[in-house]
Amino acid sequence: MSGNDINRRNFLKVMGWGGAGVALSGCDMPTTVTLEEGKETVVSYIMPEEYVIPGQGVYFASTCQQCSAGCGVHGRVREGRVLKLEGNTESPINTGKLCQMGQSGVQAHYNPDRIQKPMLRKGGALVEVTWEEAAAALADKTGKDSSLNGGRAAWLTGTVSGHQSVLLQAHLEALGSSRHYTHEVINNAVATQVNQDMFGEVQPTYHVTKAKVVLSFGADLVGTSMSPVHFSREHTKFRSAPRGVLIQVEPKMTLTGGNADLWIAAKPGSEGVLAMGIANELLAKHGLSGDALPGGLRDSIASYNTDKVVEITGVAKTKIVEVAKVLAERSPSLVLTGASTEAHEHGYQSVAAAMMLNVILGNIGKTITSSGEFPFPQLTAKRGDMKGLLAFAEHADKGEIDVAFFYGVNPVYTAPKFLNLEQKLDKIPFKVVLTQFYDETANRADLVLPLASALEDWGTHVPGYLPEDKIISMQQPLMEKLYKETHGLGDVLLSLLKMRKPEEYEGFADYYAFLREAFAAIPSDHKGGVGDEKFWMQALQFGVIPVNVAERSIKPTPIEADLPALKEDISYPFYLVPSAHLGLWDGRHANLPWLQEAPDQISKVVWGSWVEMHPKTAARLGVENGEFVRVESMQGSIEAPLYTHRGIHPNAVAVPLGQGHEEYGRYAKGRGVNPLKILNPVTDEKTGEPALYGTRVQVAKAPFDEKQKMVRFGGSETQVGRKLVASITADVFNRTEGA
Amino acid sequence: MKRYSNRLYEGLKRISLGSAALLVVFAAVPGTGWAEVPNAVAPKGAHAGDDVPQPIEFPHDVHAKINQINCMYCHTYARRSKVAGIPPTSKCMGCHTIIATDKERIKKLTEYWESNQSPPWKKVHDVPDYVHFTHEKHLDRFLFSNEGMDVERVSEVCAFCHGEVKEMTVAKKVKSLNMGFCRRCHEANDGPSDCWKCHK
Amino acid sequence: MKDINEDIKWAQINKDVLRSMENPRMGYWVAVATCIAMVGCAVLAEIWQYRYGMGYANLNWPHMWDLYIATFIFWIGMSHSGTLLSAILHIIHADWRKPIYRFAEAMTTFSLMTAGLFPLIHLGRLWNMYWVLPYVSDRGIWPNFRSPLVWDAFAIGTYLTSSALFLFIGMIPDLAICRDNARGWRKKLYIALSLGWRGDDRQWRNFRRTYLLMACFLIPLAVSVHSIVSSDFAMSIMPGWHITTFPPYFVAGALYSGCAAIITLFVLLRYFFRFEEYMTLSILEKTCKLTFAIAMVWTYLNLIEFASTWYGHDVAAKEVLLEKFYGPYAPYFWMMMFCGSVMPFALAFRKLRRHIPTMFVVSLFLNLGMWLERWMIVTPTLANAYHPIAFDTMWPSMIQWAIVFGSFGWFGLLFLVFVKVFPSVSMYEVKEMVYHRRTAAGKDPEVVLHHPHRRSDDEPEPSGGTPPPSGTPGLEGA
Amino acid sequence: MSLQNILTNWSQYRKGHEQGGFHDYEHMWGMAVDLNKCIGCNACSVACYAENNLGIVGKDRFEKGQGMHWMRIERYWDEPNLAPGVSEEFPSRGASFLPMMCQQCNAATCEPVCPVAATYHTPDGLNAQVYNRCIGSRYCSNNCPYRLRYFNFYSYYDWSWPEPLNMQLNPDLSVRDKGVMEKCTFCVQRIRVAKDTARREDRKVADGDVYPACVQTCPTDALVFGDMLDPESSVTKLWKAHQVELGKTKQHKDNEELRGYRIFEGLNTDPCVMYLERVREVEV
Repeated sequence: MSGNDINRRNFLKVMGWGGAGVALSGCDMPTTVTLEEGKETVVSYIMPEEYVIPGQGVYFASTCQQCSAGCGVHGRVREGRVLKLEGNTESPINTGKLCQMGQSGVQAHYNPDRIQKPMLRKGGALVEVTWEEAAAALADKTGKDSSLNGGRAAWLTGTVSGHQSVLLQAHLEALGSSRHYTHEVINNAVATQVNQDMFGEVQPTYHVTKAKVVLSFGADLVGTSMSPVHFSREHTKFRSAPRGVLIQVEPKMTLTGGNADLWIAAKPGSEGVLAMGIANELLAKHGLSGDALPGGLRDSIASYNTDKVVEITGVAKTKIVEVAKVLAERSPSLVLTGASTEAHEHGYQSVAAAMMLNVILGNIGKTITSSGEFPFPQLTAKRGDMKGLLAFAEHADKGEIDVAFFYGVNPVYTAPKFLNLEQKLDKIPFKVVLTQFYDETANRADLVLPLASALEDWGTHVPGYLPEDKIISMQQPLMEKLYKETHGLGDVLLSLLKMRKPEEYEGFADYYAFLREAFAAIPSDHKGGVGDEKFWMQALQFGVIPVNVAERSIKPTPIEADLPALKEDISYPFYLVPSAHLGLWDGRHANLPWLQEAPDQISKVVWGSWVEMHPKTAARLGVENGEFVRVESMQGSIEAPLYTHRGIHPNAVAVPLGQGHEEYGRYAKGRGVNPLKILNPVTDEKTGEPALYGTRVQVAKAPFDEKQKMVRFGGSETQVGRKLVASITADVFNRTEGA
Repeated sequence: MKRYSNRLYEGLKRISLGSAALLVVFAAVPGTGWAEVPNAVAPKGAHAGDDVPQPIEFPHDVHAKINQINCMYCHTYARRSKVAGIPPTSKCMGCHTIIATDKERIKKLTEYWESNQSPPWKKVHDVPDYVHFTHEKHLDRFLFSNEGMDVERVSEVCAFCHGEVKEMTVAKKVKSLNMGFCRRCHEANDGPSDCWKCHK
Repeated sequence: MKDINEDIKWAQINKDVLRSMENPRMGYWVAVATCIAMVGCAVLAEIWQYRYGMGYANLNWPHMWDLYIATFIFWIGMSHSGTLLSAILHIIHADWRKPIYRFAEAMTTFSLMTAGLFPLIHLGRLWNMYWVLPYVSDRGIWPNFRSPLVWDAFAIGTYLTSSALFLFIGMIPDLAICRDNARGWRKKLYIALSLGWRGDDRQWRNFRRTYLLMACFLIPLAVSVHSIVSSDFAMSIMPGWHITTFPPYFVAGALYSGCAAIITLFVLLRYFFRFEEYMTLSILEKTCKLTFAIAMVWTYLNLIEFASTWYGHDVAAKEVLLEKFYGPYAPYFWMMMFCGSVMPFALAFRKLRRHIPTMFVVSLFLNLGMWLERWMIVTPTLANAYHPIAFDTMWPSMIQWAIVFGSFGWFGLLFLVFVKVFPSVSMYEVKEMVYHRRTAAGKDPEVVLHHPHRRSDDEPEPSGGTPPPSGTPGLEGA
Repeated sequence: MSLQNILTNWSQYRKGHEQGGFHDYEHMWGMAVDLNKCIGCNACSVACYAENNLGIVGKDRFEKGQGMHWMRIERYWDEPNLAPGVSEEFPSRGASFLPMMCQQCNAATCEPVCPVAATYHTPDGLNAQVYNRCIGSRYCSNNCPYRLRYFNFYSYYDWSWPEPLNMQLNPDLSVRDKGVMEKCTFCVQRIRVAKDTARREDRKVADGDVYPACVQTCPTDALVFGDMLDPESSVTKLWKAHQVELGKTKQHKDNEELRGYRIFEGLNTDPCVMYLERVREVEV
């Protein structure tokens, strides 16, 4: 393996002037006054850089790796340590802002549970080895002289993009394999499929700011969407006078729902019907033209008269009428979908019905535009989904995979029980896990390669969701590696490639060298007329590389939505809502104490799992806040404390993602439950994507468990008459601030 | 506007100033360096610091006294930052690849330089972590913005808190650098008295 | 009915009192051991809290104060009884106080010594406690004279010094008696402490003047001390604390709890030291009447406070009040109301007043009520102040209970040491009282003096309305 | 704090009330929080943890109520001004989020009660907490109607930052040990840097030179920070636009529909944080 020393930048050794001294303060315990001379060591620079002044912070641009939104960050570096992350003002994704997960990037970097050395399975147990030994094992199993049939090697990754993705594809190519499975729990695979079929592209650009009304079927724009910070930025403009109206339809209140002007709880799975009903209102009562729709679709819309929709969805008629009215009156609008609509058995149709509203309302070309032709398709994000994991599991089960590499995923944690993944993994003879932390998947690996943290590594990223300004985002190390024996993804990939095709890749000393070359190879029309060196320096300085995109326009082809009736299940009366958590995300941040201690936005629970239920339902079941309930599906059961609030449909039971780790360090291990485990094997009929929200469960009271009890922030759920959060109507707001 | 002058305050101020002045008189130890920096009252008080063995016995006297090198030539961050900084090894090597290369200490330094390591210097002057002290502002007040003060004489300002380093080999703490020391000087030189100016 | 048996011989008085200071019985040592064990609990708890942080006391956001401060006020309140009995009643010439004021005064001093510990125990950084005192340092920093906690430090310091001095000065003639009857280390101690008291005219004259002066000084001091303690709360803006009537309310509460404690100790001393001759039922009855009167004042002030909160239309304060009535702390609140306002009616009945076991039990309940009162001042306000996000119900941890429990041990220990080292009944004042009663009854005071070797030129000359200087004869009497 | 500080601050406080406003301040740092923009995402709170060396207390201690969230997001279900909504089946207007940080009151109730004057008012209009002067009487917290002061109930340093997490600690401010009160400082360490920089460049601190960590990270720009003595600063303009003034217990507005208000203004704490009312469209 090549050493990935910090290139071109001579960092001060970690710690130094003013750095060592973060001992106790404000804290002169009689015994601990430590001002003796000559006890602390100070480290001086060997060769100073001009811009580094001890005692003053310097900011370096990079890209946040906490989720795949690709926000630009500025890392504050002082005395060789990165202390804090701020948003990069140059990045069009987040324009200088960061979410809580981004803020916690430093905790992923300094996490006390990071793996510091490679681990190789020897005689059944993982033992720490040197990189040489690890590399030898890799070469032995995957090198060109090994007995590996390259086509039987596979990568299972999260969303990857940029040059790491290029190298990864190159590695697969060198192996002669096409087995790249991508897996993300929080995804919008169904919606992207509908986009593809309806608009001809996977991810058009949404212009929230241009819309006067946003009707969101469960799209948690400001929370767990494709780009939380970006949509929060948009939300601000959207909500400035003249103020846009946000209508949210979902079974369980998300953060976006908490900010909605109108929050509607539709029966889980009936969102498509509601969309049809609204379409019917629009066409029938408001005289909107349905000409763009195929005749069959128009007929089926007509069949959804409002009373029928009320019956199916459980939404009050007045609300349907009002929503249709406001959509008709305020144009343009924007209709979006999220997990709670997509992840059902007939999610594809529901999404299609919702997106069809955009066609009726004439939003295409106004609030939904094409994202254009990205000039570097090889760099774009390879989106993960649940389907990828399913395929991987199936192929592993069939014994088609001999060597598997894992990066950016923790499938043993995220796989539902029905998948029986552990057993299927056992059929893969050699499993290589590239990770920073000892997680559940690493626990079953044959070789664990410790990765450098996102703040120690090089890379380029193309965000999964690109706003109008398209970019490639730069990732550069913000400090010297904490642990010598960790390596960046790019370096590991290069090493793997050198094992297969030494003649082609021997020339690259490390990933940095590869990146330099790749940048030099970028066509000059993307370089804004500057030379290679300057282009590189600019990329480092600004952290983003603007990309010119060829424009395109969208011609929608509406899809007929065929919405079957909802099935009732008497023995499992509730829908399980495995809600995503802005913070712990899909569980990958459960080892960051800041995020564990940050209360959930809606329930305000910290450090554990909980079950959300409507107070009416809870009263019917005879359970109270804080008591434990057992949520049982056909696949198994989980027990967690109950939190009741009215922001959830009485037919739904929500359990947040993120907890229930069996490994993953001191902060995550043995805490809470993982709702993914009890999912039923239900998939969306059209796309084959597992329907995360399609599981039916029953709920019963369970014995109290002191260890897993619910801890919440706040002593009151109401303002008890104090003027804390005062509210006014949009009417007044537009009048006073609309100018 | 003195309309709201507070008699009680004035009285108490007089008393406290008086007692503080008395204290200063008592605390003054004759014989410590009385630097004659214009527009400044040098802080009084002495402290018997420990001898701190350093990896290389750096002779401040040779550099600052015999060779008359300005303090800020090596402690270059003092004018720009809160910390003065230990000079980078490259700065030492700037001269010592040519000068006095046969000396034992220089050989040791060269060894460090060649092995790409910085010598593990020990901290001599330290303030508690809850204290925010900035060299920059003090130098500005007593040196750069001080009328009639010559930048060449910076060592006299340094001596306020660091003593006559010129006369030492490795530095030794000769001022107490405690709150009383700071505050007496602030009072005498009209420094700020707001707690948060110095405490963090 | 008589306060005291006027036929009791002065020598007998000395004998009885001095006897009480001798030969501790097994029971005494058991009591001492118990107290030490209680203090031990508190010390362990405090060490833990000091080492690992206040969090182990279960204090939290918003319950920054709890039992420590409540118990602090309780003990401060208790200290007022001694002043009441010795100073106020002294000035108004209520001489039935004489047999019982000594231990009441000791109680004052010791409860102050206990109370003073609590603000220190409750500090997060105990080791810096001296920062509340103004002292000259080259750091040029002073305490914040606007803070009621600084006033507390001054008030308690002054009160403790004065009351200890008052106790000591009042004891000098008795210490001289002790000196004349002691041997060994006690002799040395009493020689030192009696300050060369000979009982001559000049000494008596100066003594009386000093004593009166101190009494006059102590009365306003005592009132101001508890007013200042009440300003810890009244000066804040918290609902349920920011109440104008707090100073008189606290003073009344203080006198109340002090009187209740006097009844308790009265019964105990009377029983264990067989002081039936001095601590008579009649005195008990008078104390009870006084307690009843104060209890009614306290009740009245309580009702006034509720009414002013209720009609004052301060919503937050009203909510705190309702929370006291119905909230999680309601059982304790109603128990306090019962103990503080209903129980004292037992004192209104002569039969009950004269039944010592009943009075003992009642006094314990009154004490409990007064302790609960302090808790109910501190905690419900913190639990339900302005900001609803910080509404919280908190129960103290074992650490807090142990320290509160231990404080009773500490007080008991001090008191136990006191009763064996110092005369817990004032001999000279009882003699004075007997003298007066005899004169009033028209009997010959000479008979009880009973000192065959008295020289005629030493004889005190009772003249006019002034009471005879007494004490000197007693020296020879034992 | 010296006696001088106590007395000058006291006279300034009096002066402020007599003359309406504060004249001797160098700066008057203030904030405006737009509840129409705030989405309650918690980014500010975590940014505060990162910037200010806040201890992680863990589940048990959080349950005890010993958390250290200087910046906290409160969530309420009721919205008294729009509709009672209590009897409704669903909270159809969403939830109400409220970011609460130290309100930096000009007539701070915490200041006069501290026995050792560890909390006092700076010439920057900040309510300062001097950690190493604090003796932990906790009176200040008891007297804060906003409950924005947090106490170090334990030595968090012992276990809150296991190595190498401690390398993230910000050396610009202290790590507080047990027994010390702490609270939001408007990131005074950043203000200090901005003032030093401005001085170095021989100019005044300009609007936008300094942001507290929460303001800098707020994804929705709900938080606005600046110098209220600078008539050009965005925070001053916002306060003016919403006709909210310092030194009043009740705002008298020409236009009653303007959104600005201060929490618990009637208590005469004179906070430097203005909130702008949350907005909901009620026509749907």
